[in-house]
Amino acid sequence: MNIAIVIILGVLMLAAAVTALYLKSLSAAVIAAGAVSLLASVIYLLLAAPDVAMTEAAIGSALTTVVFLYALSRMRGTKKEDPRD
Amino acid sequence: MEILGGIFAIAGSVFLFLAALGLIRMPDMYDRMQAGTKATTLGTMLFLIGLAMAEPQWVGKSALLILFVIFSNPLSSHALARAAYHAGISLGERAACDELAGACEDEEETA
Amino acid sequence: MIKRFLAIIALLGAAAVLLPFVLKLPTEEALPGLASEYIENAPGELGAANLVTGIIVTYRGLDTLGEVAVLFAATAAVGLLLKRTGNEGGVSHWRASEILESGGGFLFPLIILYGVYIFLHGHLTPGGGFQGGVVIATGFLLLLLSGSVNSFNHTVMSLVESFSGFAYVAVALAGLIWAAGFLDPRFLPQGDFGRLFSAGAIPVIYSLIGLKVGAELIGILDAMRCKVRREGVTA
Amino acid sequence: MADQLFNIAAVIMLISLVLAIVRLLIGPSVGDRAVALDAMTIISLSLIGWIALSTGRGIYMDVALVYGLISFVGIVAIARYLERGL
Repeated sequence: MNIAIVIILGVLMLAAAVTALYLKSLSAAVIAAGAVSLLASVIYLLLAAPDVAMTEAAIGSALTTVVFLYALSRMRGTKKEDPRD
Repeated sequence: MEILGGIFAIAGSVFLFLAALGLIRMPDMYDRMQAGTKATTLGTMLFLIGLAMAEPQWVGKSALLILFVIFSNPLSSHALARAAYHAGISLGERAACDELAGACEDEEETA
Repeated sequence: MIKRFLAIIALLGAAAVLLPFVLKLPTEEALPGLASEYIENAPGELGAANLVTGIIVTYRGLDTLGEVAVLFAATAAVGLLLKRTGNEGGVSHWRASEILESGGGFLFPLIILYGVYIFLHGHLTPGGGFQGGVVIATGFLLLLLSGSVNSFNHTVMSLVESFSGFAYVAVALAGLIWAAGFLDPRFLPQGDFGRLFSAGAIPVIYSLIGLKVGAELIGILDAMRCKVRREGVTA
Repeated sequence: MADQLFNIAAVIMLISLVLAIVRLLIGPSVGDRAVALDAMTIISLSLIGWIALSTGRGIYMDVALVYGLISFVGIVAIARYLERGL
Protein backbone atom coordinates (compact mmCIF):
# COMPACT_ATOMS: atom_id res chain seq x y z
CA MET A 1 0.00 0.00 0.00
CA ASN A 2 2.67 2.45 1.04
CA ILE A 3 4.97 1.60 -1.82
CA ALA A 4 2.11 2.04 -4.31
CA ILE A 5 1.35 5.51 -2.92
CA VAL A 6 5.03 6.43 -3.08
CA ILE A 7 5.18 5.36 -6.72
CA ILE A 8 2.03 7.33 -7.63
CA LEU A 9 3.28 10.45 -5.88
CA GLY A 10 6.71 10.03 -7.47
CA VAL A 11 5.19 9.87 -10.95
CA LEU A 12 3.17 13.03 -10.18
CA MET A 13 6.34 14.70 -8.91
CA LEU A 14 8.18 13.78 -12.08
CA ALA A 15 5.35 15.17 -14.20
CA ALA A 16 5.39 18.45 -12.26
CA ALA A 17 9.17 18.72 -12.54
CA VAL A 18 9.18 18.13 -16.31
CA THR A 19 6.38 20.66 -16.69
CA ALA A 20 8.37 23.18 -14.67
CA LEU A 21 11.21 22.76 -17.15
CA TYR A 22 9.10 23.23 -20.26
CA LEU A 23 6.79 26.05 -19.15
CA LYS A 24 7.27 29.38 -20.91
CA SER A 25 6.02 31.57 -18.08
CA LEU A 26 8.57 31.84 -15.29
CA SER A 27 6.07 32.34 -12.49
CA ALA A 28 4.13 29.24 -13.58
CA ALA A 29 7.41 27.32 -13.49
CA VAL A 30 7.99 28.55 -9.94
CA ILE A 31 4.53 27.26 -8.95
CA ALA A 32 5.25 23.88 -10.52
CA ALA A 33 8.55 23.69 -8.62
CA GLY A 34 6.65 24.42 -5.43
CA ALA A 35 4.32 21.52 -6.22
CA VAL A 36 7.36 19.27 -6.66
CA SER A 37 8.65 20.06 -3.21
CA LEU A 38 5.17 19.65 -1.64
CA LEU A 39 4.92 16.16 -3.10
CA ALA A 40 8.50 15.39 -2.08
CA SER A 41 7.58 16.30 1.47
CA VAL A 42 4.69 13.82 1.50
CA ILE A 43 6.97 11.13 0.08
CA TYR A 44 9.56 11.75 2.79
CA LEU A 45 6.84 11.37 5.39
CA LEU A 46 5.70 8.09 3.83
CA LEU A 47 9.29 6.86 3.98
CA ALA A 48 9.23 7.57 7.74
CA ALA A 49 11.50 10.62 7.77
CA PRO A 50 9.43 13.33 9.48
CA ASP A 51 12.37 15.66 10.13
CA VAL A 52 13.35 15.72 6.48
CA ALA A 53 9.71 16.11 5.49
CA MET A 54 9.35 19.14 7.73
CA THR A 55 12.53 20.70 6.36
CA GLU A 56 11.45 20.06 2.79
CA ALA A 57 8.02 21.56 3.41
CA ALA A 58 9.52 24.60 5.12
CA ILE A 59 12.34 25.32 2.73
CA GLY A 60 11.02 24.02 -0.55
CA SER A 61 7.45 25.18 -0.58
CA ALA A 62 7.66 28.62 0.96
CA LEU A 63 11.14 30.02 1.16
CA THR A 64 12.48 29.04 -2.27
CA THR A 65 9.18 30.05 -3.86
CA VAL A 66 9.30 33.42 -2.16
CA VAL A 67 12.94 33.99 -3.02
CA PHE A 68 12.27 33.12 -6.66
CA LEU A 69 9.27 35.44 -6.73
CA TYR A 70 11.27 38.26 -5.17
CA ALA A 71 13.93 37.80 -7.81
CA LEU A 72 11.27 37.76 -10.57
CA SER A 73 9.64 40.91 -9.25
CA ARG A 74 13.02 42.65 -9.10
CA MET A 75 13.59 41.67 -12.72
CA ARG A 76 10.16 42.94 -13.66
CA GLY A 77 10.80 46.16 -11.75
CA THR A 78 13.99 46.92 -13.64
CA LYS A 79 12.67 45.90 -17.02
CA LYS A 80 9.33 47.60 -17.43
CA GLU A 81 8.50 49.97 -14.67
CA ASP A 82 11.75 51.75 -14.02
CA PRO A 83 10.96 55.48 -14.20
CA ARG A 84 14.54 56.34 -15.21
CA ASP A 85 14.28 54.54 -18.54
CA MET B 1 -17.00 5.88 17.60
CA GLU B 2 -14.29 4.75 15.22
CA ILE B 3 -16.85 3.73 12.63
CA LEU B 4 -18.40 7.18 12.91
CA GLY B 5 -14.95 8.71 12.44
CA GLY B 6 -14.46 6.62 9.33
CA ILE B 7 -17.79 7.80 7.94
CA PHE B 8 -16.76 11.41 8.60
CA ALA B 9 -13.47 10.75 6.85
CA ILE B 10 -15.25 9.27 3.82
CA ALA B 11 -17.51 12.32 3.67
CA GLY B 12 -14.52 14.64 3.87
CA SER B 13 -12.65 12.82 1.16
CA VAL B 14 -15.75 12.91 -1.05
CA PHE B 15 -15.81 16.67 -0.64
CA LEU B 16 -12.12 16.82 -1.53
CA PHE B 17 -12.84 14.72 -4.60
CA LEU B 18 -15.68 17.03 -5.62
CA ALA B 19 -13.33 19.98 -5.21
CA ALA B 20 -10.75 18.39 -7.48
CA LEU B 21 -13.47 17.47 -9.99
CA GLY B 22 -14.64 21.08 -9.97
CA LEU B 23 -11.06 22.17 -10.49
CA ILE B 24 -10.98 20.11 -13.66
CA ARG B 25 -14.48 20.72 -15.00
CA MET B 26 -15.21 24.37 -14.26
CA PRO B 27 -14.97 26.72 -17.23
CA ASP B 28 -12.93 29.67 -15.96
CA MET B 29 -10.53 30.50 -13.19
CA TYR B 30 -12.93 32.13 -10.75
CA ASP B 31 -15.31 29.18 -10.88
CA ARG B 32 -12.40 26.84 -10.33
CA MET B 33 -11.44 28.89 -7.33
CA GLN B 34 -14.94 28.51 -5.90
CA ALA B 35 -14.65 24.75 -6.16
CA GLY B 36 -11.02 24.47 -5.21
CA THR B 37 -11.07 26.45 -2.00
CA LYS B 38 -14.49 26.21 -0.37
CA ALA B 39 -15.01 22.51 -0.83
CA THR B 40 -11.49 21.66 0.26
CA THR B 41 -11.94 23.62 3.47
CA LEU B 42 -15.06 21.64 4.33
CA GLY B 43 -13.52 18.35 3.25
CA THR B 44 -10.39 18.83 5.33
CA MET B 45 -12.44 19.84 8.35
CA LEU B 46 -14.63 16.74 8.06
CA PHE B 47 -11.61 14.49 7.60
CA LEU B 48 -9.83 15.94 10.62
CA ILE B 49 -12.97 15.56 12.74
CA GLY B 50 -13.08 11.91 11.69
CA LEU B 51 -9.41 11.56 12.58
CA ALA B 52 -10.00 13.04 16.02
CA MET B 53 -12.88 10.58 16.54
CA ALA B 54 -10.76 7.62 15.55
CA GLU B 55 -7.80 8.66 17.73
CA PRO B 56 -9.19 10.58 20.70
CA GLN B 57 -5.76 11.53 22.05
CA TRP B 58 -5.09 13.65 18.96
CA VAL B 59 -8.03 15.97 19.56
CA GLY B 60 -5.79 18.90 20.47
CA LYS B 61 -3.68 18.81 17.35
CA SER B 62 -6.70 18.16 15.12
CA ALA B 63 -8.52 21.12 16.66
CA LEU B 64 -5.49 23.34 16.10
CA LEU B 65 -5.26 22.16 12.51
CA ILE B 66 -8.98 22.78 11.93
CA LEU B 67 -8.68 26.26 13.42
CA PHE B 68 -5.73 27.01 11.22
CA VAL B 69 -7.45 25.73 8.08
CA ILE B 70 -10.57 27.77 8.88
CA PHE B 71 -8.53 30.95 9.15
CA SER B 72 -5.92 30.48 6.47
CA ASN B 73 -7.78 28.94 3.56
CA PRO B 74 -10.35 31.73 2.99
CA LEU B 75 -7.57 34.27 3.44
CA SER B 76 -5.37 32.73 0.76
CA SER B 77 -8.28 32.26 -1.63
CA HIS B 78 -9.32 35.87 -1.13
CA ALA B 79 -5.78 37.02 -1.87
CA LEU B 80 -5.65 34.82 -4.96
CA ALA B 81 -8.98 36.02 -6.31
CA ARG B 82 -8.07 39.65 -5.82
CA ALA B 83 -4.66 39.11 -7.39
CA ALA B 84 -6.17 37.31 -10.36
CA TYR B 85 -8.63 40.14 -10.94
CA HIS B 86 -5.89 42.75 -10.74
CA ALA B 87 -3.60 40.71 -12.97
CA GLY B 88 -6.27 40.85 -15.64
CA ILE B 89 -7.28 37.21 -15.89
CA SER B 90 -10.55 37.26 -17.82
CA LEU B 91 -13.86 36.33 -16.32
CA GLY B 92 -14.61 33.88 -19.10
CA GLU B 93 -17.04 33.94 -21.97
CA ARG B 94 -20.15 33.10 -20.04
CA ALA B 95 -19.85 35.77 -17.35
CA ALA B 96 -22.94 37.97 -17.48
CA CYS B 97 -21.49 41.15 -16.03
CA ASP B 98 -18.38 42.41 -14.26
CA GLU B 99 -19.53 44.42 -11.30
CA LEU B 100 -16.00 45.19 -10.14
CA ALA B 101 -15.13 47.01 -13.35
CA GLY B 102 -14.02 50.50 -12.50
CA ALA B 103 -14.23 49.91 -8.79
CA CYS B 104 -10.54 49.27 -8.30
CA GLU B 105 -8.85 52.10 -10.13
CA ASP B 106 -8.53 54.43 -7.18
CA GLU B 107 -6.96 51.76 -5.03
CA GLU B 108 -3.50 51.93 -6.56
CA GLU B 109 -0.99 53.80 -4.54
CA THR B 110 2.61 53.49 -3.60
CA ALA B 111 1.92 52.59 -0.03
CA MET C 1 16.67 15.97 -33.73
CA ILE C 2 20.16 14.56 -33.30
CA LYS C 3 20.47 16.55 -30.08
CA ARG C 4 17.34 14.98 -28.64
CA PHE C 5 18.57 11.54 -29.72
CA LEU C 6 21.87 12.12 -27.92
CA ALA C 7 20.00 13.25 -24.82
CA ILE C 8 17.94 10.04 -24.82
CA ILE C 9 21.12 7.98 -25.24
CA ALA C 10 22.72 9.80 -22.29
CA LEU C 11 19.62 9.22 -20.15
CA LEU C 12 19.64 5.52 -20.97
CA GLY C 13 23.32 5.35 -20.08
CA ALA C 14 22.67 7.02 -16.73
CA ALA C 15 19.81 4.59 -16.10
CA ALA C 16 22.09 1.64 -16.86
CA VAL C 17 24.69 2.98 -14.43
CA LEU C 18 22.18 3.67 -11.66
CA LEU C 19 20.05 0.52 -12.06
CA PRO C 20 22.22 -1.79 -9.89
CA PHE C 21 21.98 0.65 -6.99
CA VAL C 22 18.20 0.82 -7.30
CA LEU C 23 17.94 -2.96 -7.39
CA LYS C 24 20.22 -3.27 -4.40
CA LEU C 25 18.41 -0.64 -2.36
CA PRO C 26 15.49 -2.43 -0.68
CA THR C 27 17.42 -5.60 0.11
CA GLU C 28 19.64 -4.00 2.74
CA GLU C 29 17.69 -4.72 5.89
CA ALA C 30 20.43 -4.52 8.50
CA LEU C 31 21.80 -1.14 9.47
CA PRO C 32 25.43 -0.36 8.70
CA GLY C 33 27.89 -0.15 11.57
CA LEU C 34 27.80 3.50 12.52
CA ALA C 35 24.00 3.76 12.37
CA SER C 36 23.39 0.75 14.59
CA GLU C 37 25.95 2.17 17.00
CA TYR C 38 24.01 5.43 17.13
CA ILE C 39 20.66 3.69 17.58
CA GLU C 40 21.91 1.48 20.39
CA ASN C 41 23.80 4.09 22.38
CA ALA C 42 22.17 7.44 21.69
CA PRO C 43 18.94 7.23 23.74
CA GLY C 44 20.80 6.16 26.86
CA GLU C 45 23.63 8.65 26.45
CA LEU C 46 21.67 11.69 25.40
CA GLY C 47 18.17 11.18 26.77
CA ALA C 48 16.64 12.65 23.60
CA ALA C 49 13.42 11.02 22.47
CA ASN C 50 13.95 12.20 18.90
CA LEU C 51 17.06 10.39 17.83
CA VAL C 52 17.66 12.41 14.70
CA THR C 53 17.94 15.75 16.43
CA GLY C 54 20.11 14.21 19.14
CA ILE C 55 22.55 13.00 16.52
CA ILE C 56 22.48 16.31 14.65
CA VAL C 57 23.18 18.38 17.73
CA THR C 58 25.74 16.21 19.50
CA TYR C 59 27.52 13.61 17.40
CA ARG C 60 27.27 15.78 14.30
CA GLY C 61 27.38 19.04 16.20
CA LEU C 62 30.33 20.43 14.30
CA ASP C 63 28.41 19.99 11.04
CA THR C 64 25.52 21.97 12.49
CA LEU C 65 27.90 24.72 13.54
CA GLY C 66 29.27 24.76 10.00
CA GLU C 67 25.77 24.95 8.52
CA VAL C 68 24.89 27.90 10.71
CA ALA C 69 28.13 29.59 9.64
CA VAL C 70 27.30 28.94 5.97
CA LEU C 71 23.87 30.48 6.43
CA PHE C 72 25.46 33.49 8.09
CA ALA C 73 27.82 33.88 5.13
CA ALA C 74 24.88 33.65 2.72
CA THR C 75 23.01 36.35 4.62
CA ALA C 76 26.04 38.61 4.59
CA ALA C 77 26.56 38.07 0.86
CA VAL C 78 22.91 38.78 -0.01
CA GLY C 79 22.93 41.89 2.15
CA LEU C 80 26.13 43.09 0.50
CA LEU C 81 24.95 42.43 -3.05
CA LEU C 82 21.53 43.97 -2.65
CA LYS C 83 22.64 46.97 -0.65
CA ARG C 84 20.45 50.03 -0.99
CA THR C 85 21.95 53.05 -2.63
CA GLY C 86 19.02 55.20 -1.69
CA ASN C 87 17.42 56.19 -4.98
CA GLU C 88 16.46 52.80 -6.39
CA GLY C 89 13.40 50.69 -5.88
CA GLY C 90 10.95 52.84 -7.81
CA VAL C 91 8.33 50.11 -8.12
CA SER C 92 4.77 51.08 -7.49
CA HIS C 93 3.00 48.52 -5.33
CA TRP C 94 -0.56 47.47 -4.99
CA ARG C 95 -1.51 47.80 -1.41
CA ALA C 96 -2.58 44.55 0.23
CA SER C 97 -6.26 44.27 0.98
CA GLU C 98 -7.61 45.03 4.39
CA ILE C 99 -8.75 41.44 4.90
CA LEU C 100 -5.23 40.17 4.31
CA GLU C 101 -3.79 42.80 6.60
CA SER C 102 -5.98 41.98 9.59
CA GLY C 103 -5.84 38.24 8.90
CA GLY C 104 -2.07 38.37 8.77
CA GLY C 105 -2.03 40.28 12.04
CA PHE C 106 -4.22 37.58 13.55
CA LEU C 107 -2.20 34.63 12.27
CA PHE C 108 1.21 36.13 13.03
CA PRO C 109 1.28 35.34 16.79
CA LEU C 110 0.01 31.81 16.08
CA ILE C 111 2.84 31.18 13.62
CA ILE C 112 5.50 32.61 15.93
CA LEU C 113 4.18 30.53 18.82
CA TYR C 114 4.27 27.42 16.70
CA GLY C 115 7.84 28.12 15.62
CA VAL C 116 8.87 28.48 19.25
CA TYR C 117 7.07 25.21 20.02
CA ILE C 118 8.96 23.44 17.26
CA PHE C 119 12.41 24.45 18.35
CA LEU C 120 11.71 23.95 22.04
CA HIS C 121 10.41 20.43 21.41
CA GLY C 122 13.19 19.60 18.98
CA HIS C 123 14.40 16.72 21.14
CA LEU C 124 10.89 15.22 21.46
CA THR C 125 9.08 15.72 18.16
CA PRO C 126 10.25 16.10 14.56
CA GLY C 127 11.73 19.42 13.71
CA GLY C 128 14.25 21.44 15.54
CA GLY C 129 16.14 24.66 15.41
CA PHE C 130 16.33 25.00 11.68
CA GLN C 131 12.67 24.24 11.01
CA GLY C 132 11.53 26.43 13.90
CA GLY C 133 13.63 29.30 12.61
CA VAL C 134 12.11 28.91 9.15
CA VAL C 135 8.61 28.96 10.63
CA ILE C 136 9.39 32.15 12.56
CA ALA C 137 10.82 33.76 9.44
CA THR C 138 7.64 32.72 7.60
CA GLY C 139 5.56 34.54 10.19
CA PHE C 140 7.52 37.73 9.64
CA LEU C 141 7.23 37.17 5.90
CA LEU C 142 3.46 37.05 6.29
CA LEU C 143 3.63 40.46 7.98
CA LEU C 144 5.69 41.78 5.06
CA LEU C 145 3.31 40.32 2.49
CA SER C 146 0.21 41.66 4.18
CA GLY C 147 1.70 45.10 4.18
CA SER C 148 1.21 45.88 7.84
CA VAL C 149 4.95 46.20 8.39
CA ASN C 150 7.24 47.92 5.96
CA SER C 151 10.66 47.35 7.43
CA PHE C 152 12.25 45.64 10.39
CA ASN C 153 14.53 46.95 13.08
CA HIS C 154 17.96 45.93 11.87
CA THR C 155 19.61 46.63 15.20
CA VAL C 156 17.40 44.15 17.04
CA MET C 157 17.83 41.57 14.30
CA SER C 158 21.62 41.73 14.23
CA LEU C 159 21.65 41.79 18.03
CA VAL C 160 19.56 38.62 18.27
CA GLU C 161 21.64 36.94 15.62
CA SER C 162 25.02 37.74 17.10
CA PHE C 163 23.90 37.00 20.63
CA SER C 164 22.54 33.58 19.70
CA GLY C 165 25.61 32.71 17.63
CA PHE C 166 27.88 33.72 20.49
CA ALA C 167 25.81 31.81 23.03
CA TYR C 168 25.84 28.70 20.83
CA VAL C 169 29.64 28.65 20.81
CA ALA C 170 29.66 29.43 24.54
CA VAL C 171 27.41 26.41 25.25
CA ALA C 172 29.70 24.28 23.10
CA LEU C 173 32.71 25.47 25.11
CA ALA C 174 30.84 24.76 28.34
CA GLY C 175 30.53 21.19 27.12
CA LEU C 176 34.28 21.18 26.65
CA ILE C 177 34.83 22.34 30.22
CA TRP C 178 32.18 20.45 32.23
CA ALA C 179 31.52 17.41 30.04
CA ALA C 180 33.35 15.12 27.69
CA GLY C 181 34.12 17.49 24.83
CA PHE C 182 33.22 20.29 22.47
CA LEU C 183 29.42 20.46 21.90
CA ASP C 184 28.72 17.79 24.53
CA PRO C 185 25.26 18.63 25.95
CA ARG C 186 25.56 16.51 29.07
CA PHE C 187 26.74 19.20 31.47
CA LEU C 188 23.07 19.93 32.27
CA PRO C 189 21.01 17.25 34.06
CA GLN C 190 19.44 14.65 31.82
CA GLY C 191 16.00 14.77 33.40
CA ASP C 192 13.22 12.30 32.70
CA PHE C 193 13.14 10.72 29.28
CA GLY C 194 10.55 12.40 27.06
CA ARG C 195 9.92 15.50 29.17
CA LEU C 196 10.46 19.05 28.00
CA PHE C 197 13.34 19.78 30.35
CA SER C 198 15.47 16.78 29.56
CA ALA C 199 18.27 15.67 27.30
CA GLY C 200 20.87 18.00 28.78
CA ALA C 201 21.58 21.14 26.82
CA ILE C 202 19.95 20.03 23.55
CA PRO C 203 16.87 22.31 23.98
CA VAL C 204 19.13 25.25 24.80
CA ILE C 205 21.27 24.69 21.72
CA TYR C 206 18.20 24.26 19.56
CA SER C 207 16.60 27.44 20.84
CA LEU C 208 19.75 29.37 20.01
CA ILE C 209 19.97 27.81 16.55
CA GLY C 210 16.30 28.61 15.96
CA LEU C 211 16.70 32.27 16.90
CA LYS C 212 19.80 32.59 14.76
CA VAL C 213 18.29 30.91 11.69
CA GLY C 214 15.11 32.95 12.03
CA ALA C 215 16.98 36.24 12.23
CA GLU C 216 19.20 35.33 9.30
CA LEU C 217 16.33 34.28 7.05
CA ILE C 218 14.40 37.44 7.89
CA GLY C 219 17.52 39.37 6.96
CA ILE C 220 17.70 37.61 3.58
CA LEU C 221 14.02 38.21 2.83
CA ASP C 222 14.23 41.85 3.90
CA ALA C 223 17.27 42.39 1.70
CA MET C 224 15.64 40.78 -1.32
CA ARG C 225 12.50 42.84 -1.12
CA CYS C 226 12.05 45.72 -3.56
CA LYS C 227 11.88 48.77 -1.38
CA VAL C 228 8.88 50.94 -1.99
CA ARG C 229 9.33 54.42 -3.38
CA ARG C 230 8.90 56.92 -0.62
CA GLU C 231 7.88 60.15 -2.29
CA GLY C 232 4.58 58.93 -3.71
CA VAL C 233 3.07 57.95 -0.40
CA THR C 234 -0.36 59.35 0.21
CA ALA C 235 -0.95 59.70 3.89
CA MET D 1 -13.75 -1.82 9.65
CA ALA D 2 -12.79 1.72 10.60
CA ASP D 3 -9.33 1.20 9.11
CA GLN D 4 -10.88 0.13 5.84
CA LEU D 5 -13.08 3.22 5.80
CA PHE D 6 -10.00 5.40 6.30
CA ASN D 7 -8.17 3.52 3.56
CA ILE D 8 -11.02 4.13 1.14
CA ALA D 9 -10.90 7.81 2.08
CA ALA D 10 -7.16 7.82 1.35
CA VAL D 11 -7.71 6.30 -2.08
CA ILE D 12 -10.32 8.96 -2.88
CA MET D 13 -7.91 11.65 -1.72
CA LEU D 14 -5.16 10.26 -3.93
CA ILE D 15 -7.50 10.39 -6.93
CA SER D 16 -8.38 13.98 -6.14
CA LEU D 17 -4.68 14.81 -5.75
CA VAL D 18 -4.10 13.44 -9.24
CA LEU D 19 -6.99 15.55 -10.60
CA ALA D 20 -5.66 18.69 -8.91
CA ILE D 21 -2.18 18.18 -10.27
CA VAL D 22 -3.62 17.68 -13.73
CA ARG D 23 -5.13 21.16 -13.43
CA LEU D 24 -1.77 22.44 -12.22
CA LEU D 25 -0.06 20.99 -15.27
CA ILE D 26 -2.53 22.06 -17.95
CA GLY D 27 -3.91 25.22 -16.35
CA PRO D 28 -3.95 27.94 -18.97
CA SER D 29 -3.24 30.88 -16.69
CA VAL D 30 -0.95 31.34 -13.71
CA GLY D 31 -3.97 31.86 -11.48
CA ASP D 32 -5.31 28.41 -12.38
CA ARG D 33 -2.03 26.85 -11.39
CA ALA D 34 -1.95 28.74 -8.11
CA VAL D 35 -5.50 27.61 -7.27
CA ALA D 36 -4.54 24.04 -8.10
CA LEU D 37 -1.49 24.32 -5.85
CA ASP D 38 -3.70 25.57 -3.03
CA ALA D 39 -6.10 22.66 -3.43
CA MET D 40 -3.18 20.24 -3.67
CA THR D 41 -1.80 21.57 -0.41
CA ILE D 42 -5.07 21.06 1.44
CA ILE D 43 -5.57 17.57 0.02
CA SER D 44 -2.04 16.55 0.94
CA LEU D 45 -2.61 17.94 4.43
CA SER D 46 -5.46 15.46 4.85
CA LEU D 47 -3.27 12.76 3.33
CA ILE D 48 -0.61 13.47 5.96
CA GLY D 49 -3.32 13.04 8.59
CA TRP D 50 -4.12 9.66 7.10
CA ILE D 51 -0.43 8.69 7.13
CA ALA D 52 -0.27 9.65 10.81
CA LEU D 53 -3.29 7.46 11.50
CA SER D 54 -2.09 4.46 9.55
CA THR D 55 1.39 4.50 11.08
CA GLY D 56 -0.04 5.32 14.50
CA ARG D 57 2.34 8.20 15.16
CA GLY D 58 0.79 11.36 16.54
CA ILE D 59 3.93 13.38 15.96
CA TYR D 60 3.27 13.38 12.23
CA MET D 61 0.45 15.84 12.85
CA ASP D 62 3.15 18.43 13.61
CA VAL D 63 4.42 17.98 10.09
CA ALA D 64 0.89 18.53 8.78
CA LEU D 65 0.60 21.79 10.69
CA VAL D 66 3.95 23.10 9.44
CA TYR D 67 2.98 22.04 5.94
CA GLY D 68 -0.32 23.88 5.95
CA LEU D 69 1.08 26.96 7.65
CA ILE D 70 4.03 27.42 5.36
CA SER D 71 2.30 26.66 2.10
CA PHE D 72 -0.40 29.16 3.09
CA VAL D 73 2.29 31.83 3.21
CA GLY D 74 3.62 30.59 -0.13
CA ILE D 75 0.18 30.93 -1.73
CA VAL D 76 -0.17 34.45 -0.34
CA ALA D 77 3.25 35.29 -1.77
CA ILE D 78 2.20 34.01 -5.20
CA ALA D 79 -0.96 36.09 -4.99
CA ARG D 80 0.93 39.21 -4.02
CA TYR D 81 3.35 38.62 -6.88
CA LEU D 82 0.47 38.30 -9.34
CA GLU D 83 -1.05 41.59 -8.26
CA ARG D 84 2.39 43.25 -8.37
CA GLY D 85 2.51 43.86 -4.67
CA LEU D 86 5.64 41.92 -3.78
